[in-house]
Amino acid sequence: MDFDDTRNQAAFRRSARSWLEAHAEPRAPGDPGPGNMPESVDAADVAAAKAWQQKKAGAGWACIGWPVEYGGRGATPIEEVIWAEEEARFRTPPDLMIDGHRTCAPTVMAHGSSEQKQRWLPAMLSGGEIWCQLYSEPSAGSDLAGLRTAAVRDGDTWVVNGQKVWTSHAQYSDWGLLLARHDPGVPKHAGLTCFVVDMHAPGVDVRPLRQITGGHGFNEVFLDNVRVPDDCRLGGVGEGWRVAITSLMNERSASLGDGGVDQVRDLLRFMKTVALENRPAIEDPALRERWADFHARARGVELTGKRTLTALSRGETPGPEMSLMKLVSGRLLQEVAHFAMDLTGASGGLAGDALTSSGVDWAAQYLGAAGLRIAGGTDEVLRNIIAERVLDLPREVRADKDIAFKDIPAG
Amino acid sequence: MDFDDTRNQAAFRRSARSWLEAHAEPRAPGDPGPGNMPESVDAADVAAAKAWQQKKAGAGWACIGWPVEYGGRGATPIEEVIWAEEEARFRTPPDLMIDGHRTCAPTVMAHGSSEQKQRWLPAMLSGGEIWCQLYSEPSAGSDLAGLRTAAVRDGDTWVVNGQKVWTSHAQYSDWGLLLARHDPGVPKHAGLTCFVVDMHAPGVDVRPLRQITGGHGFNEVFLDNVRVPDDCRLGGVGEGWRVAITSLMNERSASLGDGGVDQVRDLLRFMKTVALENRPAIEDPALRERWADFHARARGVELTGKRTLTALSRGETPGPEMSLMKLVSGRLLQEVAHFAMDLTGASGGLAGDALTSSGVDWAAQYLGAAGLRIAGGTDEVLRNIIAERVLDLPREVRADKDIAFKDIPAG
Amino acid sequence: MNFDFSDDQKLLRQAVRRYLEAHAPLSLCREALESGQGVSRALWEGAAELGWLGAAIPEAYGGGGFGRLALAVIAEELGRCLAPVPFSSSVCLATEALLLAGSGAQKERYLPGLAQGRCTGTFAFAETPGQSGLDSVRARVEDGRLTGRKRLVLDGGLADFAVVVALDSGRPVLVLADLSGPAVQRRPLASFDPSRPQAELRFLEAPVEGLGGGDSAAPLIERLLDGAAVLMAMEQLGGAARALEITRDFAVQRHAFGRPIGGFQAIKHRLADRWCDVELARSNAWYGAWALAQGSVDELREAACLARIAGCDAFTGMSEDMVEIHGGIGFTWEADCHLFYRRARLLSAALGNAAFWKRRLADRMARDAA
Amino acid sequence: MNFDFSDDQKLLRQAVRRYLEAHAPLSLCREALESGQGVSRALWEGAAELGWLGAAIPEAYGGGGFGRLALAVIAEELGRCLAPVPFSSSVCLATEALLLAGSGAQKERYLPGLAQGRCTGTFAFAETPGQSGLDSVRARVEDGRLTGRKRLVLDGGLADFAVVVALDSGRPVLVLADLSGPAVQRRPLASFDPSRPQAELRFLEAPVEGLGGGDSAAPLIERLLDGAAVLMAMEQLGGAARALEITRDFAVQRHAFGRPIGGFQAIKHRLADRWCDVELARSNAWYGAWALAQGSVDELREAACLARIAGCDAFTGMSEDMVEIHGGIGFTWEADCHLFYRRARLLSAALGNAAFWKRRLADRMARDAA
Repeated sequence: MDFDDTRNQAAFRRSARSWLEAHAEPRAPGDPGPGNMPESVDAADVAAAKAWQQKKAGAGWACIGWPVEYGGRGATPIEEVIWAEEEARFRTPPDLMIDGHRTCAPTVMAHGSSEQKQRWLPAMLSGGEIWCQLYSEPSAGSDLAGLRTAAVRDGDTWVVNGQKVWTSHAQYSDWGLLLARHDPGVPKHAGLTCFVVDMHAPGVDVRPLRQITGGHGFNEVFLDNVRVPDDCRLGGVGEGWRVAITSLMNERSASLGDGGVDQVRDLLRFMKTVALENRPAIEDPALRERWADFHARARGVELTGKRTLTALSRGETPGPEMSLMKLVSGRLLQEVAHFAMDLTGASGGLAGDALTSSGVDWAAQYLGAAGLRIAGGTDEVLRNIIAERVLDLPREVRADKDIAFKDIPAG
Repeated sequence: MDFDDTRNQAAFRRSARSWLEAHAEPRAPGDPGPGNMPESVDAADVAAAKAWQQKKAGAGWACIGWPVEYGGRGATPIEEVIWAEEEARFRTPPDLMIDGHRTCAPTVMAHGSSEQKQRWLPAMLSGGEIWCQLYSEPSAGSDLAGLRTAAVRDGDTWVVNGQKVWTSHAQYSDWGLLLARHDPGVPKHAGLTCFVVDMHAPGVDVRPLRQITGGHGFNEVFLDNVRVPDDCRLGGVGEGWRVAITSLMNERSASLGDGGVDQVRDLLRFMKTVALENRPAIEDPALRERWADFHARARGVELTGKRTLTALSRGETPGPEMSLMKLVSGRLLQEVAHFAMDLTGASGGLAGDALTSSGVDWAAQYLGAAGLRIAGGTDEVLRNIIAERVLDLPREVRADKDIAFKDIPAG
Repeated sequence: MNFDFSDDQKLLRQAVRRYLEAHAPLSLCREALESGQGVSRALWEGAAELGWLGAAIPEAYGGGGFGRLALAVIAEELGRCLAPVPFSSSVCLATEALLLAGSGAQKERYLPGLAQGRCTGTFAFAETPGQSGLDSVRARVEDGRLTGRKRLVLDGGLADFAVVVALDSGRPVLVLADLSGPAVQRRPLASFDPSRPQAELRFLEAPVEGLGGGDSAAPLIERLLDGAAVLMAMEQLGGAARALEITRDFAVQRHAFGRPIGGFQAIKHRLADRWCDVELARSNAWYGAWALAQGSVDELREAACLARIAGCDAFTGMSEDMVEIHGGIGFTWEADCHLFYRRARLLSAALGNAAFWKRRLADRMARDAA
Repeated sequence: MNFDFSDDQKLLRQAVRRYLEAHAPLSLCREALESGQGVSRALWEGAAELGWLGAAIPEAYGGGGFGRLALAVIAEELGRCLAPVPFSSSVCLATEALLLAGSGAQKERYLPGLAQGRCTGTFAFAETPGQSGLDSVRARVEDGRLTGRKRLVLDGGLADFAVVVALDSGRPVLVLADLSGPAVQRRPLASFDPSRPQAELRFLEAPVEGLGGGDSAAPLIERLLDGAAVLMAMEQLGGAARALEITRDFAVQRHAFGRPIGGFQAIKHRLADRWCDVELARSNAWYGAWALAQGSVDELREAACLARIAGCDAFTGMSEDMVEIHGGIGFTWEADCHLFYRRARLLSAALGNAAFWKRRLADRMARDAA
């Protein structure tokens, strides 16, 4: 049992770091990490992201896990993690291509024709083209397979109509991976087909979606008679669900966080500055106990991540630990932010800088945490995954299993 | 808004209290209340309970809510509550007839023939005959209608075979209200019939059931070819579920407790005697907050009870507040007992007197509370009741609805 | 035993609710939130006309003299619709302070205007983040002039006057400060719920007048906070109950996997738990309202804590679950969930949070039981 | 990155589990509990023969020298089967104390016997209910003789000697006391889990010998408790994981309403939450075992707290849910649920409860971050 790199891993880390040191500035404390998406993205951000991606691609450091034929270096999953850890030490533009690289690309690799792979993958790797994922709909969230966006065949093209939502990156994307219903007359999973949509095509309308935080990190995408050539179909007609599953599996494994350890450390610092009953909050037994409880959970999640990395470094596929990490962290971060606001007493109803001068915007975190419990699987979906896939408990009784999609009750 | 008796209620209370003062001793602090069933009951207890019931019956104070024709005085529900409050101030034997009076009797009244009512009710009221309820089975708890005890017709009698469990009072009961299956070939609710079984009949075998507390408050009842005459059938053949519902409704409304307020007060006293970090536990902020949280919940339950009493005193039927009270109190009492044990630090793994000298056996309460969360409806059953009957949320998808009982999967 | 509101109070509730259904849809709260105004002038004037603001003010001073139970009913209904009006600050705090401690002259001068909504007051206490007690007060009165900074004042940007907790020769006092003069600086603060604005007030030798309290205003301040806590608990109850109703309706209408999501036990049971919270909050808040209306200071000491603790827990938990059960939709600005999420947070912080009231409860009960 | 046990340790786990499946069914715990003996002599002898008791003892003193990770593996497996043996008291506390602080002579005298199970030791600390700190110790040593009362000693009724925390001239010391002499009175206490007996020890000028620690044994005692906490967390992990497995199997087999009850979301989701608890406990306990095995006192200071907090929470929550999910059957003496319920409670109290370790964690992290 150790937390050290193997010799190979250490060598890989050194090589990654030395390239990064030559091509980027170290990250200063307070600089947002690469996963921290800004609330709004402008053209300069997009240009910077593309430039950085191009630079990496030129040196063989882009999408290192991809096969060599598409520009990758066939790196192992643990090498990908090491690269990400090292890259996070440097000041880099926000990673606007993460959905494309982590979820669209594996799907294209698994289900695309060789023409499709050659057409799309190298351009995605080099940063030339940005991708987004057109899956969720207003009436299809946890029940993704209940989506309604229709794709109707018209000779060699498909005509797509519908509405997608919660689409990150759509406003500057070149391509969208679309899941649509080609046949409402068959059971719901059977009626789905996957397409790659040109986001610049007529009829594609991207509108920013305002969140409860006030930010616009996501979009709605309206598809109005969008024509998609049949050679942009990914996988067979009716195989959409099987294709989409590839993306979903990769999406979940992409969100390996630190479980909230940083926020809990911020909280400790904060508790030293706020007073309660005329002493620093950290000296109050009730608050100390609450803090320790947060810390133990956050560290538990972080250490569970180390077990996952261990599995990765052995070439094993990580299991449903991801669900645990998101389930526990989502609730934890909401509790932590609420607790931090409460620490300020009657001021706990303030927002932003007004609340504290600790450098942490707990109010924004409290708003954001409400979303963490939803995006990428609600608490309920995650518990179902754990119950069915880990504990092998009986699956849900499905009321919509063997009937045509159009006959499923929909409220 | 007030917490006082109306003029009529006050007069009734005075009259109850004056009779009680003439016939019983006031309860001393520490005396068990009438609802506190001893862990074991002997012949002397039974005799004392019968004598007290007979004395009340003679003076018209037994089962006061029953109609006059069976010996009651047709009192209102709020008068029954007032009587119970007053009786609880006096030292009385444990009420061994509570199941008969509160659940069996209303069932006989609602579904019995006039002969059956005359045969059983007066003898039950006067304490001459004790009743128990033969419902739950080892494989039918929350799903009571899934019971398997079989009643097979044989001319003018029925032959009963099966096993009942969690039967209070069975060891000294004269009659048992039995729910049995007369037809496994029809859907489960349709195949049930209700009977009144002579507990002294051949083939009835009562065995004490040991609980995790170590006590024997309940029994298992084995029924081996017990012959029940058809005139002891209560309600029609196949009407058993409708009959049993009457009992179940009355059983739930019988358990109107105080929500744990007494235990939380005991806890406060205890927290003054135990030290933590060299001061009484009650002065520790963490423990103060926990205590206050307990107290607010317990008082909330108690005050919800007052709202129920208000409804009762207006002649309204109390609703599913009962489920709330049991759901909240059950968990609360388990938390309180665990917390109290934890207060003693490393001694919190001791039992009984060894744990404390506070006069409260928190260890026994911690064991007992585990049962409170089960008996009379598990947490899950109670939440379902609230969700479906109060919030009118959709009923469960029922896998066992329209199929013959014998074809229902049973593991 | 009659632990319920009277028929008159129930009729009042019906009338209030009918009016609010017509004049205070949730879009009114949204407008106040988005406009940055933080208050609906029209609703406030309507409330004044209908006599809500003066419900507890004796008729002699231009009020309705309906008593505190009526006030509690109104607070709950305003809570249900997340009304963007300075009810808790002006009615439950400033008006109550005058009723409790004002001289005859002060009552005559202020109460009729408060009842008619012509003027609004507020209450200024907290100075330091975290601290809520009297011992954290530094604002001081010398020769009738107030100097100090009050960090957090509900509706402090628009109130005409404030009842301020300060020290006079080291003793806590309540004083009444006109906020329109040049010796008062107001700075609006970013409120977590912009439909309930907050401000910082700076007093620079501002002229003030004393407000009762005798030797020490400490018991008076306790009593004032206790009463306001009960009324705010009623507001929290209203908000929590409404959030539950909306979420329940959503869960019945919204389908997933061919069924209403409210048919899944995960949702059913969570809503059942939240219903329990709301009912416990209701029982505790009613008890508080009873104690407040009785004028029974002893019982109010416990009841205010109970009401406030249960109110904070119920509304916070319900608002968090409201967002989560609504799923992606609940996280959009367009959905109403965040209005409840914001209001729940604000009400849980104003007047001291649940932890503060828990400690207060334990202190009081431990002392009483001693 | 290799946050996992080694192949050797995994083989050891397999061997331990195989042996315990054959020799320590839950009925063994039940027998110990019902007989009032509280210990299975046969299992203890088996454990000694297999080298478990001396796993961390160097070969020079008759042990296996396998290190603390091996000990952690054994602790988890013993936890899984609720083994009625004095492992934590004799191996994780007394033996560890000797390893940490014993002189060469003391090691030679005691360790071989401990490794072979010929003698057992225990640890005596707590004197006053509630208090767990050094400042509550009153037992004192004068001229090599110990006087005082130790309220709660795990396996104190059968141990041959005890490592005792006492004061010598006001300074905390660790001493080693033979329990067989006439100057020691033992009184068995009613244990919440009678399969793990507890006793009160009275020392009346009992002869003792010093055990390391130099000027003050305080750091030594902290270190000893931290290590024992990690090993007990492994035991808690084992118990919680086993309770989850049993409950999961029950939920799949037990039918209600024509379906396995494990198919209802109420049960599914509760078990999913408990699985999360168990996995968090596993990660934290492993980290503790790593820190302990490393001999890294600094990292152990945090890791022991993490392990213990997560262990207490996971086992307590799982044992309570185990009873509840089993329903009526779970409340019977015949079902095994109460064995877990009792063991979870006992292990959560021994060595200081979760609240104690939470405060310790906050103290340490606040100091370290300062």
